[in-house]
Amino acid sequence: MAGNDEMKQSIFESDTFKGLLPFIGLVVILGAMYWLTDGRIMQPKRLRLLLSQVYYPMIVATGVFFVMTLGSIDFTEGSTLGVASIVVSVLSFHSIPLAILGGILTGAAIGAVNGFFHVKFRLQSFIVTICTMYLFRGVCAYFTTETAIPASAAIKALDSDNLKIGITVAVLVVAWFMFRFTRIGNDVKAVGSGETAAKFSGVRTDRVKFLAFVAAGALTGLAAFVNVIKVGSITATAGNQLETQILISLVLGGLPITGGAKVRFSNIVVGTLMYTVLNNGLVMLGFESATQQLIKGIVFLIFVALTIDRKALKVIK
Amino acid sequence: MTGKNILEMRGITIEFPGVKALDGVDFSLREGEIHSLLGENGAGKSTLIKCINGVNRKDSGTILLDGREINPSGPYEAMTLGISTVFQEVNLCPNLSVAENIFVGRQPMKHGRINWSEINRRAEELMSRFHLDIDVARPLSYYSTAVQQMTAIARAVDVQAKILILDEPTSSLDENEVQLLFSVMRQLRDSGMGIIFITHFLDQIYAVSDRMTILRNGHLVGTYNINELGKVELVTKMVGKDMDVIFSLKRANVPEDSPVMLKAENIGDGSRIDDMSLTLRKGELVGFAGLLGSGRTETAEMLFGATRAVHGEIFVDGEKVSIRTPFDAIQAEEAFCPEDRKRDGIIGDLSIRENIMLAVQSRKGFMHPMTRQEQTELADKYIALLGIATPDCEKKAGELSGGNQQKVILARWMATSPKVLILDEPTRGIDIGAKAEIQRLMLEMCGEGVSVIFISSELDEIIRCSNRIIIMRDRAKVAEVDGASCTQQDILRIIAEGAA
Amino acid sequence: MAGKRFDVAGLMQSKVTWAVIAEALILLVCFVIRPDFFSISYQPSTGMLYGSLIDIVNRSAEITIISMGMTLVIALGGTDLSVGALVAVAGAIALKFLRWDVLTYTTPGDYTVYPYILVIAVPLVVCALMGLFNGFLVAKGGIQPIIATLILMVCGRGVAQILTDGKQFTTGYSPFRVIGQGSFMYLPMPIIITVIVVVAVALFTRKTAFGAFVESVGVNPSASRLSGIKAGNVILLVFMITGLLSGIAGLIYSSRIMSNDSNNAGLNFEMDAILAVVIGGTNMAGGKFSLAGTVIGSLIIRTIVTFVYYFGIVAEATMAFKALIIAVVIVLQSEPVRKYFARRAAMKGGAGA
Amino acid sequence: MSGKILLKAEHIDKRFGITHAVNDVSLDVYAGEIRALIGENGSGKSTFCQMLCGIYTIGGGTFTLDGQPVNVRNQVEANNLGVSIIVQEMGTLSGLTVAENIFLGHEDPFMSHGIKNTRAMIREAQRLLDAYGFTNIRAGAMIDSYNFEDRKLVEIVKATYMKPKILIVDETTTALSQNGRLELYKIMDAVRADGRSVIFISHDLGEILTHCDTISILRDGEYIDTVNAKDVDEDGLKRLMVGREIGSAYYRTDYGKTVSSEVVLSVKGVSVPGQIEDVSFDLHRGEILGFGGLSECGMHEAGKAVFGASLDREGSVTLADGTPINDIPSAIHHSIGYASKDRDNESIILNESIRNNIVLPSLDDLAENHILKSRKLNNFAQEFAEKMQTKMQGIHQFISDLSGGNKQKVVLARWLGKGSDILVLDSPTRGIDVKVKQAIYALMQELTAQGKSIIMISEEIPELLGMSDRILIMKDGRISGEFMRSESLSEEDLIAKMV
Repeated sequence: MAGNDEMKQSIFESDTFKGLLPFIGLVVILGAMYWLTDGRIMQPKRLRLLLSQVYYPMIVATGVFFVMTLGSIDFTEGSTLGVASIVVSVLSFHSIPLAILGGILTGAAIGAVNGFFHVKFRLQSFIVTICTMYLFRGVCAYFTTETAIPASAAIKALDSDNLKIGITVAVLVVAWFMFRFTRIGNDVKAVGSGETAAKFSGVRTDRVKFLAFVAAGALTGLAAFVNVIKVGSITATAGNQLETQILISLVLGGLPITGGAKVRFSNIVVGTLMYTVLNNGLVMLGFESATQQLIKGIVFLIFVALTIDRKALKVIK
Repeated sequence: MTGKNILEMRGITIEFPGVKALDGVDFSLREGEIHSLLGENGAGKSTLIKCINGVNRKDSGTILLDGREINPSGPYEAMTLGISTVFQEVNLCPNLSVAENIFVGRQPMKHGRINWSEINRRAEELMSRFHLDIDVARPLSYYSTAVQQMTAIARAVDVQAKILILDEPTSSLDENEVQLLFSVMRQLRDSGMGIIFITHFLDQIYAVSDRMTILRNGHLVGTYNINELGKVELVTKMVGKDMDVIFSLKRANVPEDSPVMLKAENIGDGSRIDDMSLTLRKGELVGFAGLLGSGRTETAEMLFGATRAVHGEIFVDGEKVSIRTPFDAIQAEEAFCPEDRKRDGIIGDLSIRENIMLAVQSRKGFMHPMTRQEQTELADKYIALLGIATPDCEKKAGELSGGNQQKVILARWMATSPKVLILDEPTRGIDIGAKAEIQRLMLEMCGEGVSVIFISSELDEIIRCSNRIIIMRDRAKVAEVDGASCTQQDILRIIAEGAA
Repeated sequence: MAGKRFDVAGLMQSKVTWAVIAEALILLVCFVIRPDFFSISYQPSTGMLYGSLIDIVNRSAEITIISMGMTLVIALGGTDLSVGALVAVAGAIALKFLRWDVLTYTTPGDYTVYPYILVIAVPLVVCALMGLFNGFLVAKGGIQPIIATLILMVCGRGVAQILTDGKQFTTGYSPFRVIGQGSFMYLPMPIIITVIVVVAVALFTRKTAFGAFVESVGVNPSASRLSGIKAGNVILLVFMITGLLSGIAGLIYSSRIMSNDSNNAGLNFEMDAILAVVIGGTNMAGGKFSLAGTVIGSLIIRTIVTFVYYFGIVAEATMAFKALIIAVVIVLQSEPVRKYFARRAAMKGGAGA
Repeated sequence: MSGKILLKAEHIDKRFGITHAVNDVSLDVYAGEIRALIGENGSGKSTFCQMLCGIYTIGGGTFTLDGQPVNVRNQVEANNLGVSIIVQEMGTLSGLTVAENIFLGHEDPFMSHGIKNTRAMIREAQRLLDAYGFTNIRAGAMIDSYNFEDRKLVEIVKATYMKPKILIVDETTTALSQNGRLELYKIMDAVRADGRSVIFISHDLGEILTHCDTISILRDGEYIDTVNAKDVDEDGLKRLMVGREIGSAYYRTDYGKTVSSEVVLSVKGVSVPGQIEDVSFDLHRGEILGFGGLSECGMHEAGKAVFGASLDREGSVTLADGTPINDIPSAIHHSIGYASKDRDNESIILNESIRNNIVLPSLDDLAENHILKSRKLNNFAQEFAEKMQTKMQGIHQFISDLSGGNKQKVVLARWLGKGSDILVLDSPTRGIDVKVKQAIYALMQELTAQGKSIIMISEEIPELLGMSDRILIMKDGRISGEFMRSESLSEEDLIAKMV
């Protein structure tokens, strides 16, 4: 029965095609941008600029990837980044390693708050993270409204592509390894695909969920460090709308919003790259921000229409 | 045995907030008989007992003891009237001696002091009547539950009870102890005492009692002599569902000239089913047999528009209808209970009322709402008609048992008074009682002229109910056999090997 | 005796009860700190009643109106992230129609370029259509609501800016001012509009079978379809209603500032509306919804904000403070907590009996 | 038998597209025997015979008849070599007379100088028909004027009048009335008496057992076995045909098996508020312990309680060595497996691949230093999915595509893989069709034979009676009765304790 259906499915409906689509999309968008900008987007200088915008979203997206694989959602990245950046900046006057550690711990703590309320009180992650988003955005605003918080010169001096690439690649490799070669990846996917059944198969679901949120927070904290290196001082708008950007990136990368077995690790890389290229390309092409938004919306619509897994319509946990 | 009635209860009604625990129950107890009181949990046995011994006040009705009306206000008064009760949980003091327990509250006094020797002597005497040779001065907790039970009985006997009520006395006794208790009971009976005996064990009822009274949902089912009723009948009466109904179901009688109600010609969905034809006459029940995936469900779904038939024609009651969605099918007066009750049938978070009214309402369209009262009436009607076990129609449907959920879905469709009813595995995963009831309902509906398609994996129920059986295999109809004359083996063979 | 005991447990189980308790507690705290919080006075100059309570209801108008639609969307098991953007779109269109002449006249006066009816109708129609677009993506495209509406959330504000060439218009047209700043029967106009909207939505969902259909589709779409409900149409209609209501909220918002602000109008309204609905006791997973609960939820959110302003708590901390209190309310409403209290209530009731 | 091999088939093979209709079949037919050829539809028996008589070309291998190779292109050639067939479908040509049909391809004796002596032909045909006893058939009449049965009789005549060495009767009897059958049996007996042979194909096993000497069984195109009709009964044949039991015999048939007294799991005073109360029992090694009752009696919860999956559980569940089982991970770690009644939600992860469903509880065992290797997982999943004979496209197929029965097989494969010693199977055959049920029952027996213990919770009373060593009946959350396995146990006994 299943076999027959499969055969009758058009190629566009097949999982293989859908799995490839984000890659195709990335190539198409890169190609289009290359063509429209007469290759300017590939100039080393531009490319560096483009990459410099990729690092911290990609690190954040890696953490959120785990949360979304659970079928949950996290709206706190922006505010976490803001708060963690403040911590990093302040601590950077004392010691750089301490600053890094502080950032990660701050993020992890926020993630732990999310995870705790999500798990213990059985609240939807959606609601929990909206609340904490407001909360930490408020905290961030409180500290930064008067004046921007500067970071130490020492940390700004670290600004080099090599370091940022290094961190990003290290994060990706470690996360990929954990996702692919340890129980963690399997457990997270299992919870996303069917929580009760996973529980009955011996997965400690509550722990897995909690840890995923902590990981997301911790990685956002690390991203805050990268962010501080780049921007040097923290204003109230730090990390504004980051959550939406990450959500869109991951969905563009082909991550099913309901999580589960069909997630691919490549979703992170492809999605983030696609979003950044699109963003940069549109800026380079000189569109107004309004038009940029419109185009982004349309591209997003097309991708979603093509890639979405219609079988898995269900609520977000 | 045929002594006069010592206790007569007439029209006893007791209401608790929201429930009638007893509704007009008559009960009589003769001198020198053991009378079993039976019923499921919550049938009203304990309430009746508590009414006799005054724990519960009756709201109406009369209790006559030896012809005189009594109205005990509590167990103590009842005891003085000669009604003693031994409760399930023995209400004795484990730290007191056996003798003390027997006489507690009415110790024989001598010169203002308790006469211990008198107490022990009389206690020993009593116990020996029960062939129990024990040291009555020892604390009660020293002895087994059986002895404790006997002590309680002895206490009851010593107060010169005319009526002894034993509420589940045997549940914690072993086989020998039960026999001991029985012999005591018989002894007391022979001495003219009337004993009311409550137990869950059917064997024990047959072993010891003379008559039995059965209660169900607070109503009296009847009083019977012990040899009048077999075990299965007894169970049947207790649960109110006829276990025998399964064996006495009669398939619908379809007259030769009964008009064709549903006709499908060469329908197919373009992928799974190709070219399926069938006819269904008014009042006929057609069974679909076949393995899972043989196309039974797919055909049913097509007939109901749950999947769209890409070719072929469907006629309902002689008229060609275009069925593209379930909505169209409902307009054409079809109804469909899907296979996967949880996924496609019950709407768990909504109340029974809302679940039942849904199909009627969707046929009307949302701009013509039924009032709350209409909905409640509709729901209550079907709750009563189908015997859905629920306190009221506002209970969430998801909290019901499988059988009751199935009945709610059935009610949803019965409420639309369909011409054609398609039931896909309606009896799967529900217990025997409910199964029998659903089959009975199905056949009753046939009797009322509804045409039914019945899909099931249980061959015996298909054979039992169907007028005709369509056998499917590899997504096509391979045979159509007469329900009355085929056997399970025939069908199995066709399923396994294809049509001969 | 049994009945009463059940009621207590039942009430403890109900999220709406907790929402009411929370609102009452917040107001109580206000009263204790500043008894005049409750004073209402009549201001002859504006012909309106004036006071903190009036202000709370008045200022909650936009969120209350939007969250009526959001309640239905959530009852369907979805979310609508685009409402904030639609608020901006509605304002942009209204101001465009009022001030099409912006190139020739620079000072805003008491006039409108296009007939007032168009100023009101076109934004509403456009928002309803955008809602319909969301509904179409969900019902026909099979896209999860959160993603489907994310599209308009992302590009809705872009649309608003393109419509107004990225400019911010102001107007002085007095009939337009009435919507957000006028009064009727001593009450600010937004309150009147809110009441009308709430009553209309309540009547539409409860006096027809529409509410039941929404709940049914929300709980089990497949079973609903098989019961003959046209689930797709229900979804379309609900998203369209939400779009329309966002449009109304957008008109109120822009009338308050007599201007359009594509960047900030309706910012975070989607989050507030979702919170209002959830505090009001409607489950994110869909199913039973409570419009009354949603109204209270919306009031709670606004009360907190007013509280913060009123007592001069640092403005920057408003958001954090608001989040904190909402978090407490939501935690109180969470299943484990409610169960705990229900069990205690039942035990107490049992002991009493 | 006489011992002389009349027909020798060696490595006969035939493919139709991707279907391997006949797969390397070798068999010998002895002179003077009636050989039945049986198998399910599509088992290749007809194809085999039709190759022998030239209806199909031979795909591979050789037929040797009386030492002479047979490789014919059509039936006439086959007839000439002494092979004739009465086919399943209509074998007569309409538009011809009965006589013409009988002598089709063998008109030569009636030809003189290119002119057909019709009258002689009819006379000869009528003689044959009369000799066979089919006197009601007129040789000169058009074949179309006779019904299906009579035409079959004509075919019989046609196939046998010239005394073939091998007569193939392919599913002919279904078209014949009782009388016709008797005639056919007589003819078959006569062929045998003559020292020639019959290959007889039929679905009617009773007929085969009474009229055939030996029986060859084919299954899925493969040769399974040849048995003497005297040595087998219908059930035995069915088993051979389908490779598993069908019909009513799928439950256990043994009674009086003694169950080890070794307790592997003991449940003491377990209560779950509102669900079960004070449930205590012991599970013995190698035992199938059935749990029955009405749906709400608490038996399902009892299963969960054993698996540590109940919230608010009181009482204790301990293994033989005293290890307490209080939560799911410890249950799984200590070799308890659980298949839920709510298969789609609680047992399998619907939106996952078969592989990941199978490996999930065993991940810790499969990991080397916490690192998982894809190939190892694949092999593991493949092994157990195959062991359970799961019908799938591959282990990476999503489980949501499978049928209920195959989903359940995956669940069982998971616990087999985990090597669980105690299996709690809640409604294991719910919504599953007969064939898979059989497989599951067989597996349960196999597992208990290995010393594993099974708790089977079921709403189907026959299943409880058929499979359990011991049955506990629950009612209102308590255990209300216990029965040992016995033939005399009836449904009513159990029902009496349930209600």
